[in-house]
Amino acid sequence: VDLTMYYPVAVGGPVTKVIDDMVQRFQNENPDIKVEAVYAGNYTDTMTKAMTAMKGGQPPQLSVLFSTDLFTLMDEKAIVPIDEIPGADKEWLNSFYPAFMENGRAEGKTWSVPFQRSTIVLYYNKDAFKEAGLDPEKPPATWAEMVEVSKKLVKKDASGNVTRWGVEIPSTGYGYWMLQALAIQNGQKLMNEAGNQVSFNAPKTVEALQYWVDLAAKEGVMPKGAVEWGTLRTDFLEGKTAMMWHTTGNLTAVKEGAKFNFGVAMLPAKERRGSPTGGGNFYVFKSATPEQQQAAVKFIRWMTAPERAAEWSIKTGYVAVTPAAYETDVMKNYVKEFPQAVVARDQLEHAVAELSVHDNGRIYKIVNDAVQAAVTSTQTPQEALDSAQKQSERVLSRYK
Amino acid sequence: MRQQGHSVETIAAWALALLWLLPVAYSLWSAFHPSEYATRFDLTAPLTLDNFARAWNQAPFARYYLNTVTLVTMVLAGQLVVATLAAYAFARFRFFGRDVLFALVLVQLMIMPDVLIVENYRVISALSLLDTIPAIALPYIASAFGIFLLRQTFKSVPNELVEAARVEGASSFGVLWRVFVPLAKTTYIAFGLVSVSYHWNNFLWPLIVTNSVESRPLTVGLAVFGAPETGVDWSVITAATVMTMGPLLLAFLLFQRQFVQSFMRAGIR
Amino acid sequence: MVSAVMSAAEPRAVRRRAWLTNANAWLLLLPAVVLLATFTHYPILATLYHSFFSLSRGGASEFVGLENYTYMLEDDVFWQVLRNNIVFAIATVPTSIALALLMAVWVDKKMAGRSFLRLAFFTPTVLPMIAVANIWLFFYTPNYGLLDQFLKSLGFAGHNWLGDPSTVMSCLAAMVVWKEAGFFMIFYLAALQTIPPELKEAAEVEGASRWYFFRRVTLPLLMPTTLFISINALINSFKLVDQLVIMTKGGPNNASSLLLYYIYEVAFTFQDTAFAATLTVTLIAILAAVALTKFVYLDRRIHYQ
Amino acid sequence: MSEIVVNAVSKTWGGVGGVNRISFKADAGTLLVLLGPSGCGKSTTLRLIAGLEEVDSGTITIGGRDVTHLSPAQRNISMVFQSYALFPHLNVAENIIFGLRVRGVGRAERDARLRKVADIVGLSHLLERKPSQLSGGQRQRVALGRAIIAEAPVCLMDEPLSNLDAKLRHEMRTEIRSLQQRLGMTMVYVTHDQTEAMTMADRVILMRDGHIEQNGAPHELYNEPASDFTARFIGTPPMNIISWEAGAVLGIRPEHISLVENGGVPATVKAVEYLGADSIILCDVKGETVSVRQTGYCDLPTGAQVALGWQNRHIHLFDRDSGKRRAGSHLPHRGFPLNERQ
Amino acid sequence: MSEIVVNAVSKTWGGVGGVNRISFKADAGTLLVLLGPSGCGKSTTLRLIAGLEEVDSGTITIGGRDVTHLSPAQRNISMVFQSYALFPHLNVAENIIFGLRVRGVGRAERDARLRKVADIVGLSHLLERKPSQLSGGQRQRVALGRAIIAEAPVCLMDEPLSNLDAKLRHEMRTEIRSLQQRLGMTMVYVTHDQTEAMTMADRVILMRDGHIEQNGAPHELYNEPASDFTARFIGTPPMNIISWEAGAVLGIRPEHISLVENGGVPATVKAVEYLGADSIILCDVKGETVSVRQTGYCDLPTGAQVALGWQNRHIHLFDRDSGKRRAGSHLPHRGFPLNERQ
Ligand SMILES: Nc1ncnc2c1ncn2[C@@H]1O[C@H](COP(=O)(O)OP(=O)(O)OP(=O)(O)O)[C@@H](O)[C@H]1O
Ligand SMILES: Nc1ncnc2c1ncn2[C@@H]1O[C@H](COP(=O)(O)OP(=O)(O)OP(=O)(O)O)[C@@H](O)[C@H]1O
Ligand SMILES: [Mg+2]
Ligand SMILES: [Mg+2]
Repeated sequence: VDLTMYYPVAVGGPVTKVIDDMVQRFQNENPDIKVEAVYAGNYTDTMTKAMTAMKGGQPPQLSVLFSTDLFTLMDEKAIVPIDEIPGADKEWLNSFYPAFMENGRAEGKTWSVPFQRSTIVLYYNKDAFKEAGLDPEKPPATWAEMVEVSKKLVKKDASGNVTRWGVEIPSTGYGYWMLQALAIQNGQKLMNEAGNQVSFNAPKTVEALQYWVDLAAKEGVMPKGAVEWGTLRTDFLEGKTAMMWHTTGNLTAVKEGAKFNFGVAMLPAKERRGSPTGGGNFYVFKSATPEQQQAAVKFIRWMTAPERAAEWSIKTGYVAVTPAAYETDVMKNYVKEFPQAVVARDQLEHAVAELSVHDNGRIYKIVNDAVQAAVTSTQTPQEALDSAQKQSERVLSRYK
Repeated sequence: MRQQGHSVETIAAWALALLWLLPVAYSLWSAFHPSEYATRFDLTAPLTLDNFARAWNQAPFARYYLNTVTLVTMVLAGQLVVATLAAYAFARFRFFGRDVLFALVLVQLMIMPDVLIVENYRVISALSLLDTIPAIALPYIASAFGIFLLRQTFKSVPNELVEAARVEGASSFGVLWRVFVPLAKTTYIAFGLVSVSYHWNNFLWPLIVTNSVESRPLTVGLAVFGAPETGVDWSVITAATVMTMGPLLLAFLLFQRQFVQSFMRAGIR
Repeated sequence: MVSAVMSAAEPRAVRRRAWLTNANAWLLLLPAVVLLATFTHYPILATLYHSFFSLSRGGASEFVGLENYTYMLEDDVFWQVLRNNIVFAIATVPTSIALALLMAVWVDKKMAGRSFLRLAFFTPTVLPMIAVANIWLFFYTPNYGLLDQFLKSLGFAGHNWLGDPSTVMSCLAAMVVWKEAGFFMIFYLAALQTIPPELKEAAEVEGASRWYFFRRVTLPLLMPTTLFISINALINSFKLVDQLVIMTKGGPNNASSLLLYYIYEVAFTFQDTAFAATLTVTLIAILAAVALTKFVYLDRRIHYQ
Repeated sequence: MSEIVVNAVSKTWGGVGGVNRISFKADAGTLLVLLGPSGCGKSTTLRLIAGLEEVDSGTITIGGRDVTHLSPAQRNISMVFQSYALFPHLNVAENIIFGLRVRGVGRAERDARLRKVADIVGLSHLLERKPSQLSGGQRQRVALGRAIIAEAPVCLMDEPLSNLDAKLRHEMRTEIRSLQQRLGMTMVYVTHDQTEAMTMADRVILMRDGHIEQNGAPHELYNEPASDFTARFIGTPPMNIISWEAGAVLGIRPEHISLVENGGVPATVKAVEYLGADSIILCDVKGETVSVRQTGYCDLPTGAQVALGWQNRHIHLFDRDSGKRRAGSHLPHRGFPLNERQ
Repeated sequence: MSEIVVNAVSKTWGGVGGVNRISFKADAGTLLVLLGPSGCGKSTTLRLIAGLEEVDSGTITIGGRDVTHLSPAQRNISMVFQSYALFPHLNVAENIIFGLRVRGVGRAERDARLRKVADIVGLSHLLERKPSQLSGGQRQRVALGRAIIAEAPVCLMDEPLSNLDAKLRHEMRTEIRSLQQRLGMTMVYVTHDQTEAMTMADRVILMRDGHIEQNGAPHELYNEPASDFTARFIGTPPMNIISWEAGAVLGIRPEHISLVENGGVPATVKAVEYLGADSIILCDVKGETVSVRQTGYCDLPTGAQVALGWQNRHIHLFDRDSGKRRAGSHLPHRGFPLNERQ
């Protein structure tokens, strides 16, 4: 059986090599199944590719896509529920962290299986903390603390130009994700269960965005303008910022690249701690033949088995998707010497399902634009989010 | 007085030229030095091919090269044949509907396939060609620019030459093959250069119609490879960048005189 | 009487020859016609057709009249993108033309290192936009990018060039000017070389200065070339979007997005082909307007000569 | 064997231009010149013979065979074009054997014929050169070579010398003429240069506005011009045409006028052109300009008063309206026409 | 006032081409022709006078003022180029007043002068046209107009007629000559056409390989050529040059040879060229070709045996090696040279 799988990469490190390697091993163990794993860019690109290929009549049989693209894929009638495919039993489906399964369930069915899942964590430079006279073991736990600590971490050169920022929250690519994190912390959910209702201009959302904007505009601890998701890690590794919010999926890459001591912490709280989950799930496409669907499930099971989940987590930093993975020896050893690795998992208890609505790509774009409009001071947070709400409602009106 | 004006201009010209070369120079610098020198300039920095090796190993560049070369060859060969025949018809035949047809050809000069990505995607998919190299090539095979250029050239061939060939017994096709084609050599070269560099560099359309490594050309491969999300290090990205533009750049450096001249002589205007 | 003689004297041989000519010509044109029809004319018509339908997620399409157009007119992003594109055209077209002219004049002269200069100016045009975008992306990277490093060494503050809506457009425009100017230089160079040197000498005998000659003779004589280049540059500015994919994805907040890129997004990321068709119709209309201006203007020019 | 007969041939473009029912015959082995001012239809006639244009009506035969509707390739002719029509991408040898190659003549024969022809036209040492590396005269020879290698009995030439300078033109016309005679070709030669026509032709056809004005041997055209048009067209400087009594004009050639001591027509010198062997004196005679050719240097100043004389047998008379030569011309009945008018 | 003196001027490009220490003088108000074969340095000389090239050595004065190192604009000259150098984007009027505009001459004066000049060159009705809409002769007139409106006392012309057809050329040369005389300009006129030189010049300078071969009035060059080069360059057909006794060649013009009944040099007719007024008989005399001009039609067949005669006073003698005319020429001591050699 031949399978084609598209997958995205959104973090640093030789991720394609890891996947290729795992696929190779799977094929060695299952000589009757051939998997062609195609790296297709970031999440959006991969979704674009998969959709386009489907419209063009040559869809892949399975893909790793945003867990949140569920509604879109369902609307497109692109996928089949995993639990309807022979080989996907209840027991297996229940072995995953429930927080990760949230995004994969709808209409009483399980449509996808978590794979490269993450939460947002706070990376901080311990050496910088020391240098600023802060306790490197006490990362900020609240919004207020984060501002306070950041202010101390900002470093300027003789002519008053900033050489190190306090904190950076990326606003390109995944701005909606960061906004959601802030909103959760502020006690606001961004959408309903049915994925056809959003609350972007709720006062608490606006407040959350205002806080973010103020980090640059008022407090001067973050650079003005859009902060680039892709290069932020490099900024952090180069010491241009003392703290960053980023996906835990980057953990291994940061670990490899850091020439200083760094810590990983849960995101700070306002009303509560919190982070949306994030990342990609496995989907199986409807157009695949029954044999292919079964082979796909076989492959997914293999990929998410505890040993592989542990390996995957160690090699990237993504959260291993089953509790069982953390019980494996490799993982235990790894955590022992690198405790940062479990922060994201621990944060799961505060985690909330990621923003997932119909026409997800468009809504993400609308929110991202609003975030960027706000951080670049093109619009006030209120204006930006009002407009985002208006546009989103227009898009979502079709799904009510 | 006159002399001085000259030297001021010479200096200005040189300054601009150096500025113009700076990006390329920089990319070479960073590709050939270890990554810690990507942002630091130090003449004693050690040279290395390591970045190339890493880029080469991290993505199937060999395959991308093969794809791009295949693509460029396919496009050029197709364009030359199609444009030659069409240009010959336009330049030398009086036939029913000629002017209307020519106007319809010119439409493509303004509204190129690059703009019609949405519908062309449907067409290609209707032809079941998605994710193949012919899919990238097909919309460009009939090149209005090529037809236009060759028609101009063919029209400038003195009628006497055609008549001489006819008196000597050449058929219609003989005239095309023995007179027009050899005489349009410069135009063919110029057009070939434009076409090769255009399709070597083309991006958006190949990005849309290709999904797999088997059909992806270099540019798409590079974009996928160098996406900032992956945070691949600068030196490796520039190495990949240099690899992508290398053959073209090298060919241009070697043949720049011919390149520029055939451009000018073909009177692309 | 005369016509009677003519038609009688127009034997079958003549008519047969005319028929043969037609058949031959059409045969020669067949491949081009088929390909052009398939990939240019049919798509243009299909775009127009599809812009009157709405395509729901499930794949069913339904006639909606002008609804897509109303939606477009109400779409803030569309207006922003259109505005961006016009700004982009205004920022790149005149600058690259002026630079191209300057370069051509320099390179046309017997200047020290002439072929090196020519090489330097022309090199960017042979490079893939994707590669160029990668290189320039690094230039503009805040803090450790080349531009910021340079500014910092002069004591200026760094700037988030591509992250700031007020600078992102200029940055992209600068890059495009860098890439395109050398290409246009070649056309100017070719045109300059067709100006007979006697004109220069005649003007010299009459006492004209170099500047006077340039202004009153060279520039007017280059007008057709300038027109040609302007049209090309204008069209380019509407179809050149590769850099966005690499550098900004149209951001921040669509500040750098261009019409074609928006079409790409709508069609392939949002999978809304009906709306994409509507946007494409707008783009085609713009290009057609440019073309029309060109032909009307060119026709007049031909009468001059 | 290879005589050319053009019979009542017409060819126009939408009723304008071209030629109108022309008929003539070129005897086998002779050189026929088509002469006339620009636009009179010389090239059209030649191209009709070559088959490069289709006749509207009439017939053309070559060597007795009706070729009216045959293609150029089938007519068994060769042709030399005004600008030589050499293929710039081929060298001299390839240019010459172009037709043989097209017709699939074998390599050995091609080479043999090339060697012979290159010898005839004197290009044996230049066979490798491209046309752009040749002088005008050499190019002309290549074109000739290409025309004669076909061994076609008929050779057509359209102003083959007009791109050459005076000296070379003079040389080449001798060469072409002797080649034509040596090879016994039937040649139709187009020119607008009356000197060329006079010096080369066995027979000259003078054309005007698509019809034939006069058809005769060179000295016939010179000595008995059928019309004032012919009279003015043939001879340098052209014949003086002076208005005379009602309904007629009088023509007299500059070389037949002399300055006389007594008697003669009084005239004023307007200018003198010194040509070395002769001088041309432009005189004003009652408001009309009369040119007089005189041997040697003439130092008459502008404004000098002179008297002009000539012999009656040199006088031509033409009808004023039709321009036709008056029958039994040579002005019999009145002694000294201009004198008498005074 | 505006005489031009060129004194020992040299100009080469890396030692090749150009001119080598040439000196001559053009008197004010006269027309001086620079004549010579292609590449002999005519244009170079003219451009040196115009200041478009810088001299290597020597001096140039115009109207007594040393202009050797002045720019073209400062020399107060006007110039007509071979290709006319009209500005294609300007209409006739703008082309003509180009120089006035550059020099900031006021509108009223400009218009007045334009009107006058347009009248002189006969372009008043074409002032709005672009050069591309003009015929060759009209373009030529625009170039002339542009040259004379400057009212510069010196006008330089580089082969201004070579792009025109024969008839127009003939008209234009009369026109230019009369204009020059009317306006009293000093004119230096470059041509390679000896007819043009002979008919127009007050004085002809014949150049060869960068030096002056002969400087004299037209009839001097014709009647007393200083070398066999001059002898052959001036006159059509050119002078016959026949090898004679050791160290010398003998020259005799075709018009000075006649066919004689008895005595004379025996010769064989190779070809006859009929020119209407005259015929040129090409004869073979012991392997050398001698052309003979005869009045009227000559019907001698090829191969006919004739005898050639001439008068001693028409004979020129040149040194075989240097080509220089032998002092006291005209061959005094021996009666009938060719005869004697038999
Ligand atoms: N293809 C054509 N279409 C329309 N008119 C034509 C064409 N060819 C020739 N003519 C017209 O026919 C007339 C005769 O043209 P032709 O070329 O035979 O003249 P010509 O005697 O060769 O003149 P020239 O000495 O200038 O070559 C001219 O008035 C010309 O305009
Ligand atoms: N700019 C130059 N550089 C090098 N050599 C030159 C240049 N201009 C002229 N020459 C050489 O100087 C010689 C004289 O050239 P010039 O143009 O004066 O000849 P000419 O008598 O005008 O010839 P023609 O009748 O062909 O115009 C030629 O051998 C030419 O090659
Ligand atoms: Mg003709
Ligand atoms: Mg010259």
